[in-house]
Amino acid sequence: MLKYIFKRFLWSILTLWAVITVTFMIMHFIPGDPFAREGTMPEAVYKNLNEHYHLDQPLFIQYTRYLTSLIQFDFGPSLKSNTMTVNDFIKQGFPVSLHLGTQAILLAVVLGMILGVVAAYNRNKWQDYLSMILAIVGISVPSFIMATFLINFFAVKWGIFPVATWKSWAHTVLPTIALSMMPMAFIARLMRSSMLEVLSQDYMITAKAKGLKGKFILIHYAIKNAILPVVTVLGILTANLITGSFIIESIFGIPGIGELFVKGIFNRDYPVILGSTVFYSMILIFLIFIIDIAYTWLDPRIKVIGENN
Amino acid sequence: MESNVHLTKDLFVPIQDHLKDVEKINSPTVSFWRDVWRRLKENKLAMAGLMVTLLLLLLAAIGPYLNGYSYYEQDFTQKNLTPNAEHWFGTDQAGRDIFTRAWYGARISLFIGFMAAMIDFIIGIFYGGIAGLKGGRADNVMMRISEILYSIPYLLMVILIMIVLERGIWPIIIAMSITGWIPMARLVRGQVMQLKEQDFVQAANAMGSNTLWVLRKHLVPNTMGPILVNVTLTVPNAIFAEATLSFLGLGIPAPEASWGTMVSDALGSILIGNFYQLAIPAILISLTMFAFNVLGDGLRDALDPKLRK
Amino acid sequence: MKKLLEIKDLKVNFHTYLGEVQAVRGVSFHVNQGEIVALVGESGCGKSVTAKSIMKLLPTAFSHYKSGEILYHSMDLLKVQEKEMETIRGNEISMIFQDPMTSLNPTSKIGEQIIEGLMKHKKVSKSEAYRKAKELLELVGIPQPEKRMNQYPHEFSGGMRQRVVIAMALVCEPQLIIADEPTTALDVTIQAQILKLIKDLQFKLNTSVILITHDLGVVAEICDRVVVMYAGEVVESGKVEEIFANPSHPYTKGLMKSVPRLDMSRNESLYSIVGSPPNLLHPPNGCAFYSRCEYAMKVCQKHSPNLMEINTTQQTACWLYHPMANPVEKESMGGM
Amino acid sequence: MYTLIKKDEPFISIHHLSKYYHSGKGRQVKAVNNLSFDIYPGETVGLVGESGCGKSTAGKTILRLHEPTRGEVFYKGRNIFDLSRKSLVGLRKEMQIIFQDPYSSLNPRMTVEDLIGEPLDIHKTHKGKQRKDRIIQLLELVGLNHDHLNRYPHEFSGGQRQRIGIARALALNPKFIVCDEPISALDVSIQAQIVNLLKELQEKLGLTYLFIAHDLSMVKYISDRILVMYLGHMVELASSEALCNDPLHPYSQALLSAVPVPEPHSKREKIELNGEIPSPIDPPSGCVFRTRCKHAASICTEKQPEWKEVKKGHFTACHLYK
Amino acid sequence: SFSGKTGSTQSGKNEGKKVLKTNNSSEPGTLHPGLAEGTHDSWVINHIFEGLTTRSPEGKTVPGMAESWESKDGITWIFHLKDNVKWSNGEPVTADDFEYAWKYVLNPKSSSYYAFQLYYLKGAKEYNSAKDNLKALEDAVGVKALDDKTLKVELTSPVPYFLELTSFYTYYPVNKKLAESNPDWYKSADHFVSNGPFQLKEWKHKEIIKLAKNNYYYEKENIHLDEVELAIITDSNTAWQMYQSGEFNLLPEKSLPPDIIGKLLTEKNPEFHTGPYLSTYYLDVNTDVKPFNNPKIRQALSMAMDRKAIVTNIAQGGQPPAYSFIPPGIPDVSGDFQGNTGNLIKEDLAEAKRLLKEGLAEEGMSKVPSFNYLYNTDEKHKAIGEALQEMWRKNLGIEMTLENVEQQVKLDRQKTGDYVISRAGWVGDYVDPMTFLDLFITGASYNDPNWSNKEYDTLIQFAQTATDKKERMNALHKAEKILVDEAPIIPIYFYTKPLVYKESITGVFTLINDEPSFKYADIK
Ligand SMILES: Nc1ncnc2c1ncn2[C@@H]1O[C@H](COP(=O)(O)OP(=O)(O)OP(=O)(O)O)[C@@H](O)[C@H]1O
Ligand SMILES: Nc1ncnc2c1ncn2[C@@H]1O[C@H](COP(=O)(O)OP(=O)(O)OP(=O)(O)O)[C@@H](O)[C@H]1O
Ligand SMILES: [Mg+2]
Ligand SMILES: [Mg+2]
Repeated sequence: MLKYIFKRFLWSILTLWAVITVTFMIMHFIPGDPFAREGTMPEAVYKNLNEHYHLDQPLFIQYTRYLTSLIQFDFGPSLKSNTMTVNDFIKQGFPVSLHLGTQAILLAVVLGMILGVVAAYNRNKWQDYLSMILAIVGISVPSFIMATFLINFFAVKWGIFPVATWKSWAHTVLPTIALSMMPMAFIARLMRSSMLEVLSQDYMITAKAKGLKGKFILIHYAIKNAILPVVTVLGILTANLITGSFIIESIFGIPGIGELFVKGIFNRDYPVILGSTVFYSMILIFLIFIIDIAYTWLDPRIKVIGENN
Repeated sequence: MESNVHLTKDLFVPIQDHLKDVEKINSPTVSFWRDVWRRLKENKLAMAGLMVTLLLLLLAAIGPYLNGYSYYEQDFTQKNLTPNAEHWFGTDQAGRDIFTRAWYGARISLFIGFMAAMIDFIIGIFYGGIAGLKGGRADNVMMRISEILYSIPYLLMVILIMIVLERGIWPIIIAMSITGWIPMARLVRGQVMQLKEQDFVQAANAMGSNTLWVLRKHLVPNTMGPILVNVTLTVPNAIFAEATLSFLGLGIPAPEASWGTMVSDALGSILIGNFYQLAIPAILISLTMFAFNVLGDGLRDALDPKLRK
Repeated sequence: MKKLLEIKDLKVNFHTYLGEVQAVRGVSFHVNQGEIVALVGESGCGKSVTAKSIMKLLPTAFSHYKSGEILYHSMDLLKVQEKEMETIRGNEISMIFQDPMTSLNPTSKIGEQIIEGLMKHKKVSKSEAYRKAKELLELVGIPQPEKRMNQYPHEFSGGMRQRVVIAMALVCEPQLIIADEPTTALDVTIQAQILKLIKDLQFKLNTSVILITHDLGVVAEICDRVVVMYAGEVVESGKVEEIFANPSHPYTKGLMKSVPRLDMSRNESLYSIVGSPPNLLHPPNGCAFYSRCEYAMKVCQKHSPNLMEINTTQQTACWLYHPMANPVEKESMGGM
Repeated sequence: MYTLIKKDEPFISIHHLSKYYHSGKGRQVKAVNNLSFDIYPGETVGLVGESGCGKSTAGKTILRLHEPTRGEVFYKGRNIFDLSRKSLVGLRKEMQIIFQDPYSSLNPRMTVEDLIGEPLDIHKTHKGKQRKDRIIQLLELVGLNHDHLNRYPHEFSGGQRQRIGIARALALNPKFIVCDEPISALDVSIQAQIVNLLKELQEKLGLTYLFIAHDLSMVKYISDRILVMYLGHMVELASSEALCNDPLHPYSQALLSAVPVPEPHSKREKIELNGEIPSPIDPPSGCVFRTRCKHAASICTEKQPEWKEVKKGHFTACHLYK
Repeated sequence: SFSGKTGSTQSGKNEGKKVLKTNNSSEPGTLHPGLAEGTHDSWVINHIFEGLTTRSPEGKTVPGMAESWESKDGITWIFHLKDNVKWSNGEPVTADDFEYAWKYVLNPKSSSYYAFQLYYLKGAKEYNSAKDNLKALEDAVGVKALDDKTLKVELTSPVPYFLELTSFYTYYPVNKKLAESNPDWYKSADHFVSNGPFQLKEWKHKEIIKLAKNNYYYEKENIHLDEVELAIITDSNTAWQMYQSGEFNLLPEKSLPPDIIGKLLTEKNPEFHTGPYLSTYYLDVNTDVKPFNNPKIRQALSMAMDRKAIVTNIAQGGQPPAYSFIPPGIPDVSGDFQGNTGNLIKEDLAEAKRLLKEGLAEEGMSKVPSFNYLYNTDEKHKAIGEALQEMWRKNLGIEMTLENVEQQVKLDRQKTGDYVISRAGWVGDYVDPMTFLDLFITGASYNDPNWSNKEYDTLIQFAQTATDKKERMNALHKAEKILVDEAPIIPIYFYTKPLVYKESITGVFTLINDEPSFKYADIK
């Protein structure tokens, strides 16, 4: 087990390194200068800025410099803020995104599973169609449209929830809904197909043949087994949700980290781009690891966790 | 069972030559795809999806010519008209006919969708096919590479690529394919790994076939089913992703319109009551997503080997 | 002997996208108390469907009982409500499935799977149930039952799992066990162990068993009576000795002769039945075996034969045994 | 053709063949261990053993569908594992295989014509009309006809499919065919069709078979000699008469007695085997069968029994026989 | 429900407090006046700091921290600070604080963007570009505290608008004692000290900035607001919806969707206010690209568009169409500079066609080849681009494609001349035509069209040093005419400064080149 964790850790480091390298290269390849401004900018000022952020140095030096500071968990300064470093951005924004993302993923999992189970249990009946229509609507509407609609009706027209910002729990409701639609729909569909798969298994008939009650079979046999594929996708879904969504956060004025890399790119704020990417990858890798462990715990068949798929 | 049929002695005469027809198959021959089609036809929702898809394709082809307006011509005296007899879907802020623009946009959106799916498909088949077929170390290395790419936030990759490539329809398609092929490759790999162990592939080996032959004759045709499903689901995802890019201002260059740019242009229109300007492209996107998704789901069910036999 | 179960003219159809599959087309047979009845026939002839019908385990969405009665202690199970059926399943009638690899819940411990039924039906305490489960596992020959109960199915070999499944079926001491090809997935040496086990249990507990198989060797070894099915119908039934000594239906006969015996010489040619069974989507009007039968007569093509008594215990559905049939035919057949 | 080969010279000679699979975590599945035997022209060698004992692996490795871990297989005096890719392709024409599962061994997307035509296409031996004629000829050989050319595998019954598989294997006029449990997936009434067909073809075409099965009665019926395997090891090899009437190895004895005979209440004495088959990942030390063997002694734990000829043409590996 | 409560705070009075709630759109990069570099920084900074001078609601430069000043030659200046000016922690504002702040900006290690705003000072540029010998160069910079209340400033040459510059944020003072003891003082609200009408109370990053009235401010009796809240909502649709639901009571232009501005303007909404803005929306034409090197072609383009249509249908903020380059609001010798200029451009289709034909003939071409129109990604810029594309296509038969890039890329490409026609905009740094016209002297770094005209250069040079106001303005008018006639740039419209606030709010004023100020605002 320890050896396995160590191996996984090494591989994670390698992945991170590759991610950094790829991002670093592309990032410096894109046109645009972080310090370009309208109007006159004297050479001296421009030089001072570049020097200050070490952008005047050869790319390779910048690269190694970045890697060294990263080892000390220092994501570097932001080129656009004299106040906050990338670490600060993450430290302040992540709890918010984490809160929102966790709520969204919980909502998505609970609703998605219910829809999926209902649909599978009533295959080809109206409940199935209704659930799947709901699920498909969920993934059919782009999140920015969904968010605009939610605000327009629930906040502006009917005044049930506040429009935006991040103050009280009521403020989290609309963004949570907007954010969870897509994963909810995804989970619902996944759950449906995996339920159908499980329902067709022999052990379901065995259970029935034992005279067990329908509800008992549903929980102990069907859901318990059907949940496994859902768990496998949970890692990447959660990573995506808790690292924030640019669109949702900017529409709802939420101070999370979702906008970090998008804004970072638009501003050519190199350390922010790299920092948020590395952070995302770290979260992703970590979560996938957690999920793997959870999986071995949920599915007794996967005893040896030494094997990667 | 006939207990009171009229039996006569002459019925009890032995016949012999009927045995030579014993290997005859009477039912008409059904190829795999015809079988799938028959099953698909049973699925009302999927058929509705297919109909909508075809209708969308048809309108994309002829829609822009139907009412005599062009997608780019502006007429400020006719701006922000609600749907009427002249302008069936109304006009936009610049007085352009939304009906014409919507179907012109359909072309672009659908083109992007299909092309992205196509590219994912081609790369996915090759990458996944080779990884699955070679197995062992090559597979390991290839999967690790895809894992690394997958650890980079999708949006980051897309935006970076978009910026490097400047604007246009192809850059969008390429940007979306840059990591879009990975799920496809994984799917193909899984399928190939499974098929590789099948006896008919081993039989082909025993006949002395080479890798290319196995790939062409056995692996590709047999992975087509799940791949087709995946393609059906990739098309709407690409359309969707394009809409997101438009929201970030990285969509198709004006005045060409895609549904994505139409939606993002009209996001503000909801505020001044021109609801239809947002609703029309939003509904078209959702409808497409919906149609493709139910069609994909239907195909998946129709292709499900468990329901066959 | 008392009839424990009697099936009368059972017809079961499946709705498929291709049309109605007539899986079971008028099956009648009975099981006496304490008797092992073999249900034999080739793949797809409706053995499992018949068995599942008794337990009412067919998927309700696309199967339906066209006609018939399943009398258990003279109660028609087809008319019993699902709620009541739950008290019969696993308790009075239980089932052993064909594939030990897939008929256990992979994410539940073996022990739990065994006691679930017991706790539901017999209202015993958990510790009591565990004690009973332990006893049973010992009975079916699983060493270290205490340790084994805490393991998951994947930690068991195929033979072990089949024993677990048998233990599960026995846990409520049912009156009737339906064993659907319990040994097909197992090796001969393991099969021998399992068969012995079933025989012993039936002997000890006086349970009735319906044993589904297509291995005539298995039938000969442990069964009392045989019901031969072909294309959704019963074509012959009788005592084991009778059927093996004197098969009456051409299909049964062919079946008997197509199996090589260990004492057979290499130069003897094997008998083989030509062709393959009919498609149950469009079953033929006449005798289902007509197209493969050497003795076919005109009547066979048009009319389906009823079961006819050959003697008090043996019945067959073949026109050759109709009084109008030429007795010479029968003779030549016997001599084959 | 086959008359050129001398009857008493081995047609295929297998020497110390072993095949281990890697199964993650550096573990090995010892599927086949030290297999050595000869196959003579025109004969049928039966290979029996319980599920997972390495029968298929042996069969496939002999055809070099798998690369062996150790050992050689000589065909026409040459070790087939030394052959170049090119000469291997040539070899494929002469050695073929028929699979157990008639469902998975035929590509469901191909018509019968393409299925049987596949070997012809790969080796480009027949084209156009010639190809079609050859396919029809093969179909008729296995009791099917040209009506079936354009049909797909799923339209056929198991027995018919298996015959398509046989026709495909015969397409290139092979001399040697590995039959990997060609009948186990079939119904009893259909099994005889296939066995009869195989026997008939052997006579007609002078084929040599390695016939794998776990049904001893069928193996005995079709084989000249029988090789019994247990957990990757050879345990006994003898003529089928000798093996069935006078099995030497305790495992063979148990196996024989476990075969159910279709004779009601036969008073045959059964040798009961206890326990389960051990895993080929860590097989028992010494004699692999000792964990289930009544006669197991301390030597069985310590030493692997030697492969020896106990009677003329009757080999076994057991410490009971000195 | 929740929003019901927020709805009740519409008037902006919270528990009797007067709170102005508005949106700053994006997180300030800094609140250090010397490091600030844009409106998202300066809007806040302008309310919490004050320079030597400040500007009255009428736009006049009036005493701020300084009580009086004198300069004989326009090169050396002496400022006398007011007695009662204090930092928000009660310490007095001293001349040292100014000297320290300005030198901090110029220190190359501070890497301040706007350091060049101080280049008028003697020795400033040298210090800012230095690599070593920093101490000596620092001492040589022309700013010195003579005593606590007297500041001496030396310039390189007389600058007519220098006094106005001292009200600009780069010239704001910084509390030296604090800054030296705590270099991170400006990074959070905890230790933040300022000298303006308000002080920083709370700074929740990317969420909200709260200002409170500064009780040490010398004019505190005229400051009526208790608090100012500047939220950070990027999306203007959202911001508007929050305004509607009462979560904001004032919104500047940036937080208003263009469609909303148009709507409010046309319905004459009483909450809607607009005024002139010292800024022009125009196009850069790359004069190095054939056939746009030919002035006739450029003129044709300029004549063949409908500026009114663009303004009323797209810009929608009541902007005046620009028929000249310099926006209104700059005083001339008498009257308004733009008013005196009048229309330099006449939209005339026939003439445009003629000019195009001639121009093409001169260049030996038969048709304008298809080219790209470059703009930075924005809904409005896009709509204007589309309109121009249509107008030129219809009127002149010119094929143009639109290319949108991000601001950073657009600027870069304009600098390197990698464009044909590009949209541009310029906000005057100070209220003088020069801030617009000196952009286009030969070789100037913001001369993106890369246009060069000797006469123009001479006129500007003359105006830069002319002391006679009349002659100077004359020269500037002439120069503007040359610029517009030659059309390396094509003006489209003059910006306005739309603003909405609830009717309960009074006293908000907007300077012509600045964001709205609520220094004197009040809530009824
Ligand atoms: N769920 C189902 N849907 C449709 N048809 C079915 C279903 N289950 C069984 N059938 C059909 O009913 C017929 C009888 O099937 P059944 O499973 O009873 O056969 P069997 O005798 O048990 O065969 P085997 O020996 O292969 O188990 C078959 O033709 C089969 O195709
Ligand atoms: N590709 C493989 N990788 C790893 N292990 C394998 C592989 N193929 C077979 N094995 C293992 O090798 C052993 C022998 O397998 P093989 O298929 O040869 O057995 P068999 O005797 O043919 O069994 P059956 O009667 O079930 O066909 C088994 O334990 C099996 O699990
Ligand atoms: Mg069955
Ligand atoms: Mg095998």
